Amino acid sequence: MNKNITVRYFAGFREHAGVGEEAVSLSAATAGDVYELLKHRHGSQEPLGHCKVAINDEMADWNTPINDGDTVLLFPPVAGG
Amino acid sequence: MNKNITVRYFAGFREHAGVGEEAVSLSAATAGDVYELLKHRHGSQEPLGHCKVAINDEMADWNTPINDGDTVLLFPPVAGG
Amino acid sequence: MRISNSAIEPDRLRQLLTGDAAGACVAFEGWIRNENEGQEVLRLEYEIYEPLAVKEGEKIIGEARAKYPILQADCVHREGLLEIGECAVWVGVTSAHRDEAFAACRFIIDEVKVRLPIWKKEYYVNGDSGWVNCERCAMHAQPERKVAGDSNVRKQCVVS
Amino acid sequence: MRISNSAIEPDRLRQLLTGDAAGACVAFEGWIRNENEGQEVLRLEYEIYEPLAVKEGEKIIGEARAKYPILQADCVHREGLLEIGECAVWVGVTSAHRDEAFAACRFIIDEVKVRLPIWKKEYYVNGDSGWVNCERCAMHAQPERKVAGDSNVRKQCVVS
Repeated sequence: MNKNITVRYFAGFREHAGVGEEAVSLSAATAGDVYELLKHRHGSQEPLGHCKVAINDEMADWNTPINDGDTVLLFPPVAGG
Repeated sequence: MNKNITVRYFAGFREHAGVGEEAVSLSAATAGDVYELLKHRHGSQEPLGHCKVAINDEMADWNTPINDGDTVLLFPPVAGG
Repeated sequence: MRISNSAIEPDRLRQLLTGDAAGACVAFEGWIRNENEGQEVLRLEYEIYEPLAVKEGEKIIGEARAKYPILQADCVHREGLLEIGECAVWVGVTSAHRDEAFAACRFIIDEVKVRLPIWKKEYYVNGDSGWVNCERCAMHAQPERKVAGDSNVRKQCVVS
Repeated sequence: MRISNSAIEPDRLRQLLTGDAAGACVAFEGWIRNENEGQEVLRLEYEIYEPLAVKEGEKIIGEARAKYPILQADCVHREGLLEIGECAVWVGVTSAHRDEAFAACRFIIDEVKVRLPIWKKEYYVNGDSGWVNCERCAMHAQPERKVAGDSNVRKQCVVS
């Protein structure tokens, strides 16, 4: 069953998607599924382990379950400092 | 044979001697001898290894030979910072 | 933890950490330098997701406090376009003795660099640009550059 | 390496280390704190033999440059009477990456504290005073205090 979620893209992901945020309907069980199913949007070949994810403004794991109405933030590899 | 040297005292040594500098005549072969022979002036019971010595404004070892006319600086244990 | 749109003022920030019990203060500053991995850098752009950067930064500072007996600690990170020589990040720590201040300052900057949702885009003298640390991010985004030798999508190391 | 009779200005000193190749700046400050080994400290007095302190300080900075690939390094130490909260010593190091700046800054302050001809006298709230690190220095200098329990001639550790 598809879930209606909001996805936010950052940095290179945002540049590739051409938008910072969009509403999508996906058959995703986990955050990792969202990343995989949206490869055509964020365009990244990075392994999951290089990237991070947050759900509803909380840092999450790639195997965190996704619920209808969630906002999923897809973070490319970070580089602070 | 005695050597005529100038001795300079610092910090606690100076406070004990009551002077920062004095001319002395000592039968001292090394800097260590100067320290030992002037115990009644600097008043210190510190082992030599805790203290430092300079001769004519160069850091020296306690076994550095003393020459007539040298200026010997006796340094109590240091505590910078 | 704070994200700043204007120049970081290390002197003012350090003064906020003072206290009569503090005997040591260690401060780290990350400055924009003119070179990375052999390419001349013109300027940098930091993109930050502020809500989580602040939350995660506070968490890191809390971890530092739990790990080391320090007195005060703070971190400020710049956002937006920065020129060579500008301060991108400041970390300051005070403690009674210097061991803890050095260790905690190092811990905070190390964690900030790998955990905060902050991305850095380098603009090079040769006209290229690229997101640091992002080897295969959005590989299809700029096909004309891929043809030109992938110079902007290679693995890049952190600036400082 | 410089000895200063007036307040150390970390902000001004740090600006002297800037350069386009610098990606990291680590600064250490030693502050006068209000307590040492359980005794309340009122103020401190630093006595310095400047000619050799400067010479030895320059040597330490040279050793740091030989040991670590750093860009700039400097150290300033205060002399005379200092109040709680004042900055007694400042060490600043810049380098391309942060590893070297942290390591060299730590190396310099560690060496400065044990090698420079600098002595520190603490003045306590209870009226006593004592030269730090000088357990048996001039033991006969203050016999009235020896009788009162040797509180001012015990082994003392370095402030920060």
